[in-house]
Amino acid sequence: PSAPSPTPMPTATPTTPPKPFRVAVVMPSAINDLAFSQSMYDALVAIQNKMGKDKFEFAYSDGMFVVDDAAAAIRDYATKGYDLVIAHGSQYGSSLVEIAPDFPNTSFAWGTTVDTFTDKGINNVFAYEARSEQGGYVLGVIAAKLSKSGVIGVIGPIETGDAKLYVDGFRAGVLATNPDAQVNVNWTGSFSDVALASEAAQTHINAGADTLTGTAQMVVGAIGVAKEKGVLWFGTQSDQASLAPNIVVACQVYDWTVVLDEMINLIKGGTRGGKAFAITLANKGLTIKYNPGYTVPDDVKSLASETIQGIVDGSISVKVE
Amino acid sequence: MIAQLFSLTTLIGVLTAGIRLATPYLYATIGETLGQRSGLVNLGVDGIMLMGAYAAFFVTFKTGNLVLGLLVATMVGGLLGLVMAFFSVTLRAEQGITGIGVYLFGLGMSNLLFRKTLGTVETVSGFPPIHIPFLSDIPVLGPIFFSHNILVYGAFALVPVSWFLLNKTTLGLKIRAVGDNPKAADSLGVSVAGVRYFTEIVGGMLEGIAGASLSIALLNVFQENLTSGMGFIAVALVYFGGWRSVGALAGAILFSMVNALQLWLQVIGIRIPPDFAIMMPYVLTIVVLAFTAQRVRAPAALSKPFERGEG
Amino acid sequence: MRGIVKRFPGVLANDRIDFDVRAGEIHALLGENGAGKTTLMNILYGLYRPDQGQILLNGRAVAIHSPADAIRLGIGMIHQHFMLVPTLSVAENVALGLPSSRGFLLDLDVVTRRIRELSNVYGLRVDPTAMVWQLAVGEQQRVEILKALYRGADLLILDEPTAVLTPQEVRELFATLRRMAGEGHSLIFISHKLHEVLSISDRVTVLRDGRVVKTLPTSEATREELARLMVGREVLLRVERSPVELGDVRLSLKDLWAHGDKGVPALRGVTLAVRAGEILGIAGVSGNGQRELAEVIAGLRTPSQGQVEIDGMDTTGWSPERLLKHGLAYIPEERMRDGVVRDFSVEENLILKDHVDRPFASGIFMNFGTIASYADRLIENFDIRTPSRDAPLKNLSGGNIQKIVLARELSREPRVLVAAQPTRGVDISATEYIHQRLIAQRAKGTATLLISEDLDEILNLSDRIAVMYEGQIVGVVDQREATVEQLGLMMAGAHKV
Amino acid sequence: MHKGVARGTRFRPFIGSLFWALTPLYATVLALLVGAVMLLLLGVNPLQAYSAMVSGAFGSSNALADTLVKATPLLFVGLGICIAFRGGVLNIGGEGQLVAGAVAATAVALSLSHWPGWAIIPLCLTVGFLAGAIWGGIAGVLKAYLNVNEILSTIMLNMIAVQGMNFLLRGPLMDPMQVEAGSFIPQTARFSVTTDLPRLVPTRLHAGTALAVLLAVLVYIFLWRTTIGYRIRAVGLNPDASRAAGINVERYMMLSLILGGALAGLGGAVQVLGLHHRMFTDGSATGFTGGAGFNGIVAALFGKLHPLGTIPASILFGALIVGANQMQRAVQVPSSFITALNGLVVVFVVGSDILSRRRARRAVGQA
Ligand SMILES: Nc1ncnc2c1ncn2[C@@H]1O[C@H](COP(=O)(O)OP(=O)(O)OP(=O)(O)O)[C@@H](O)[C@H]1O
Ligand SMILES: Nc1ncnc2c1ncn2[C@@H]1O[C@H](COP(=O)(O)OP(=O)(O)OP(=O)(O)O)[C@@H](O)[C@H]1O
Ligand SMILES: [Mg+2]
Ligand SMILES: [Mg+2]
Repeated sequence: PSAPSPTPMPTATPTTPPKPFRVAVVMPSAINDLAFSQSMYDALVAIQNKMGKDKFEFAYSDGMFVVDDAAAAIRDYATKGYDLVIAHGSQYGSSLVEIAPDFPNTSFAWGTTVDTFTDKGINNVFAYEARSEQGGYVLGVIAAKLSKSGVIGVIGPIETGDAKLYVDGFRAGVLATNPDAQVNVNWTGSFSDVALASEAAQTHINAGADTLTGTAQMVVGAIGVAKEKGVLWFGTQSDQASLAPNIVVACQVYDWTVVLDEMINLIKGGTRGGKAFAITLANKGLTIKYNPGYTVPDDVKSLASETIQGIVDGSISVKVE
Repeated sequence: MIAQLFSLTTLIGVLTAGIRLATPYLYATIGETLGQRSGLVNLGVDGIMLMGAYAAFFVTFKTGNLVLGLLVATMVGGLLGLVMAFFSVTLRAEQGITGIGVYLFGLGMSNLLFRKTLGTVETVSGFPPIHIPFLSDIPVLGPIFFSHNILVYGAFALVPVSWFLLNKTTLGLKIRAVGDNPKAADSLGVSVAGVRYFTEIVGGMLEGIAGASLSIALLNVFQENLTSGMGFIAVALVYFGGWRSVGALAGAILFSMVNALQLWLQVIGIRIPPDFAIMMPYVLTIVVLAFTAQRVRAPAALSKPFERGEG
Repeated sequence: MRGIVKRFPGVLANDRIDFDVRAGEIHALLGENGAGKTTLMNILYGLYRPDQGQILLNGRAVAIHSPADAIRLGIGMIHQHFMLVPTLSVAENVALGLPSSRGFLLDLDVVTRRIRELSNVYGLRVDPTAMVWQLAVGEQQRVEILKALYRGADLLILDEPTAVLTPQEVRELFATLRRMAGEGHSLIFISHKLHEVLSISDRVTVLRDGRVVKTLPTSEATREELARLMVGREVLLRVERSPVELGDVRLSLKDLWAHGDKGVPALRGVTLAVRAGEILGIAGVSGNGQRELAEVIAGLRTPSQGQVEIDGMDTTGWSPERLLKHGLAYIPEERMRDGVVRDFSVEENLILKDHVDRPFASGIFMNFGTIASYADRLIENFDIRTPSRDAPLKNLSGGNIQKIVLARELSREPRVLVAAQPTRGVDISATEYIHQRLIAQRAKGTATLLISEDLDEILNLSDRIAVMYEGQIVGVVDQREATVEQLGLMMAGAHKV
Repeated sequence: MHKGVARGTRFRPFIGSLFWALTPLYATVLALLVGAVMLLLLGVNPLQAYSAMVSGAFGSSNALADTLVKATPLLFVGLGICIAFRGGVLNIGGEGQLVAGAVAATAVALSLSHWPGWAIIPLCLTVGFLAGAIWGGIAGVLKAYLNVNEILSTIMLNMIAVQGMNFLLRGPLMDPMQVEAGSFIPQTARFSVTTDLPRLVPTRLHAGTALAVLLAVLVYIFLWRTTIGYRIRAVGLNPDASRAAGINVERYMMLSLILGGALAGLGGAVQVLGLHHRMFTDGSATGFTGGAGFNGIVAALFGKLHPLGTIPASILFGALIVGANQMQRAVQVPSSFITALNGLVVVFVVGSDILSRRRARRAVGQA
């Protein structure tokens, strides 16, 4: 993305009165993964564009899949006086719980989880999560409607966390719409194994699937197969339409700005943590983005809108196993 | 459910996928086998594959020319092979560490370049499947064996070619001699360094092609750590194959087929935890080797730097 | 060669050596182990770079930086330690590095044919299609000679080529060498066997401690003179064997059968008995089952049939560890492979078999003080030439490495000793010393099975001599009745009449 | 003889050998210079970057502590490598062995959380040690008795360990709170504080580091002062002669893989007890190990396969990783630059080894 590059750590910033709000984020994968980490990076860029570079600065450490390196980064950013340090990975929690108490004047955020450690007497940690099962459900509904064979393939990394929520939601959406449909799930055991994701997609197609979805950065491999074989694709975390403009139907897009805006306001108001946030369909942190290159029949679109409405007003509750 | 496992669809699916998945392993394993036969261990295969994958993708993306992309990947692989050879042969550095260094360099550099030159995940249209008149249309066998792209066939053709090189040519004789007793080869005027440079550069080229086979033939994308450790499996398969091309073929096929099979097991809905399904290719590779391993000896000079006049 | 100087860590291996060879001459190079012979030849062949000095070929100064240079200049070398690739066939070893008649394709059939011709002409029995790792040491030596003959060098260096040949083979080799010399080739011949030097060479150069002691025409030399020049003192060339009272049977082999590495039976029903105080010599051309016999007794090879008994106890199938605890000592034929750890120090090699036993270890801890004084004592007793007990063994000369093996095995006060080629490649004074030790051990009551291809050694040391041919004992003769001619016939397969 | 001359001649070789002993340092500097060119291309001031690197690794007590903490698993794995490589086996299985040790220690720490620290800590460490021993031992048995090459088996066992870990952490060992909250993060509950390894100073530095250093001395004694170590080395250097000398070659090959695995497994246990206080997974081993299973090999080989040499080598590597991460934050280069730079340093340092080796040989030659 042609995003403005993040500001390097200022070495000698002239201390002009309205001090910029400074955020640091530590992320497990790359900022251009078309998935989890990119969704956070894009949100920070969007906020910076909105607030202006003089009012909002951010720094990032990506590719921090090694947890103790991430811990060092979190501690270091806190030491450097960032207003908010985001630990964008559920595996960073145990590090955060040790670091946060040492920096009572710094706010931390941990995602994706609901645990703010208040039970441990810590009150400067926010928690945030994505209710990805919600968008998953909606995409499942659309998929069930569009699939002709009634066989739908799902490709996931390991059956945990965000990926599990999404897959469970998706499956529930399919089955609620077409109880006879068959949802085949394939876990690859890795977030990054593009080749295996691609093979998983082939397997689904050979098993009769005409509609696919999947989560984690490895799915670019699966999308390639979907494109070649002309089967439909549903994405999540980021907008993946650019990869296969003809067959991507819709994507659930994460927009963390909703959550980040709220956190920033709270911090400016003196609250440093203790609150858990979620991006949901209701707060527009999760949106279903249709691919303009693919025409979804109007009846399906309206069913999807009804489903979204139902989830927002609570008449549909998405259950995960 | 079990019946589905033994259906024709599954069989065709597993075999086709096995052949397809085996492609990058074959290139990389045979490349590494060449080097090891001459006494060089290269643990940097994965890094070289990544650089090859990136180079092929970038060139193809910018020019639309697949052959050029493949060529550049080959050259980049050869160049890294040259670097490996310079450190292992000329500087006589510990090969295991050099390889890990090359791996880290390739892993980091391919991603850095990816980020600076492409920025985000893009796609290309890679080598298309070749439709062979008549053959491709045979039921069952057609889809299994004759529905692939040129690089897949290239990988399988490499098996007899490399076997021929090693066993039927004067150069192959030199390679085998240098790997087993460099002193003896040296005493007959064979250039130990020359032979090792050759195998390492050609090996690097093949590893570059292995990467390209991912990024412009099988997956048609590039992403950070695209290989996710395939290069290390390729190294393991050299040992599985007992330093022979045919063994490499057996290993690559076995590993890939079982991998394809475990995906099928999951899709069919056999009730085992996915983690255990995913383990299958790794476990089976060991088990099969345990039951079939003969007394194949590694090249005696493997990983030992050669220096004339040392006691 | 003019003013050649070569230093190794702690050793001045060649000290301003002047050495020349004439066309059509066979020039012998003599010297004790470690005198610097191999080093000098390695310099000539481009394997080592001299620190000083120059090499002149046909009067012209030449730079020999590698064997490739040497080969180009028409120099060939048969190396003391074999330069063979064990995983390749004989033909492949010969073809290695040579241009092929088919360009980049191998022409092994052509090479094989040529090898067969050469073997016939020179009487060097060897199967071109055999894998080298399956060959006995003597056969390997023949391959080395064939390699050099195949390349047809103008100047041929032979570094101890006869160490593992039978008398007949030596005779045939000498005929070959004379013919080559007659054709104008120059030959450098290294051997520790003085009678060979006297019979084959035109001139002799003697080295001692890296320096030339003397160069003289062979016609003016005598055995005693050469020995004195080499060693710097008088040398006993024959050991005295006093009669020893024979004891009980210590080692008994009953109908032993075993497979060789090729998978075919290498031992075919060997039955032998050795008594306390007796040396039983096993003569035979290498490759007739001697190696397998030694390995079966040492517990390194499982017999397919038959029994080994030591002191009346059935030890068939025992582990080497149990056997050595039981009083078996073993001097292996391939000392670098089976006898020593190259990268261990001299001291560590001396305790290879005893390091877990008192007094060298208490519990799992090793007693370095005891080990050090023990090592120093063995170094002195066995006259091992080494910079120190801590020196890496690989830097010692072949003879000294053999002394280390011998020191270790004999100091274990063995009840039964299997000694395979104990003096192969060892110089005359060390040979003399080793022979004395073996005789002394005999006097102490050890039962010794001596395997050797050196008939002089067998005749000098043994009480009885058994001849092996194709895995069988073709006859046993008393030493007093044995003659070289008779043994030679038996070694070629003729049964005792 | 003039006093000055005498002192001078004795002093100069000392300076000389010190100069050559520091070769790895010059190589590192050279690699960093290449890195500087890359930094310039990335539009970053190399001076700023590298000063951040140095202060990140050594600039404060926290920085130093992080460096040592990072070096600790490298040292555990490296010590195991010293034993295995001396025994002639190439153990590439550090990753899997770290994981095995950590998971086993985790299971014990979670199930015996009511035990007092003096009992539970040694127990967890022992269990980690044993689990690593078993994981290494599998490769050992396969090699010794089924002729399966250890490079193949250890690479495969790494993958198998990861999948086993994933299974346990998203199933039986998962934090009950995660299940309750419906967030399904694959991690265990935090262990009881009684299992925490004591901290040495108020930083992240924990007693595991001291344990690793102590072990380095023990491994040294083991390899060079005991009969078992002697046998392992003999088998590694010449299996044929060892067999002829009555050593059970298969058994000692297996033992060296078992001990190599055991030390790595202990390292894994130390990581969870000393640093993370829980086990988690991101699907790969690296998230937990930080690649110590591989970097430990590099550290051991840099340390010339000597347990004591592995100590500074591990610290050098720990510093490099910690410092480079600090640099990444300070100048905001992509983390892939750091990976590439690490690769450069490794290659340059190992390539420079020839200089010190040549030098050493010449020095002996003159003596
Ligand atoms: N590569 C080496 N490194 C160190 N020292 C060596 C090396 N090669 C030979 N030497 C030493 O140089 C000296 C001469 O060795 P050389 O092999 O030339 O002796 P030699 O006369 O051939 O003895 P032998 O009869 O035992 O073969 C010996 O002291 C030996 O230990
Ligand atoms: N320092 C020592 N510590 C322990 N045991 C020793 C030591 N020295 C010798 N021995 C034992 O004593 C035995 C005899 O040793 P030594 O080598 O001195 O005898 P030897 O040379 O055969 O005697 P001789 O020269 O009288 O024939 C050895 O087998 C060894 O086991
Ligand atoms: Mg010699
Ligand atoms: Mg000799």
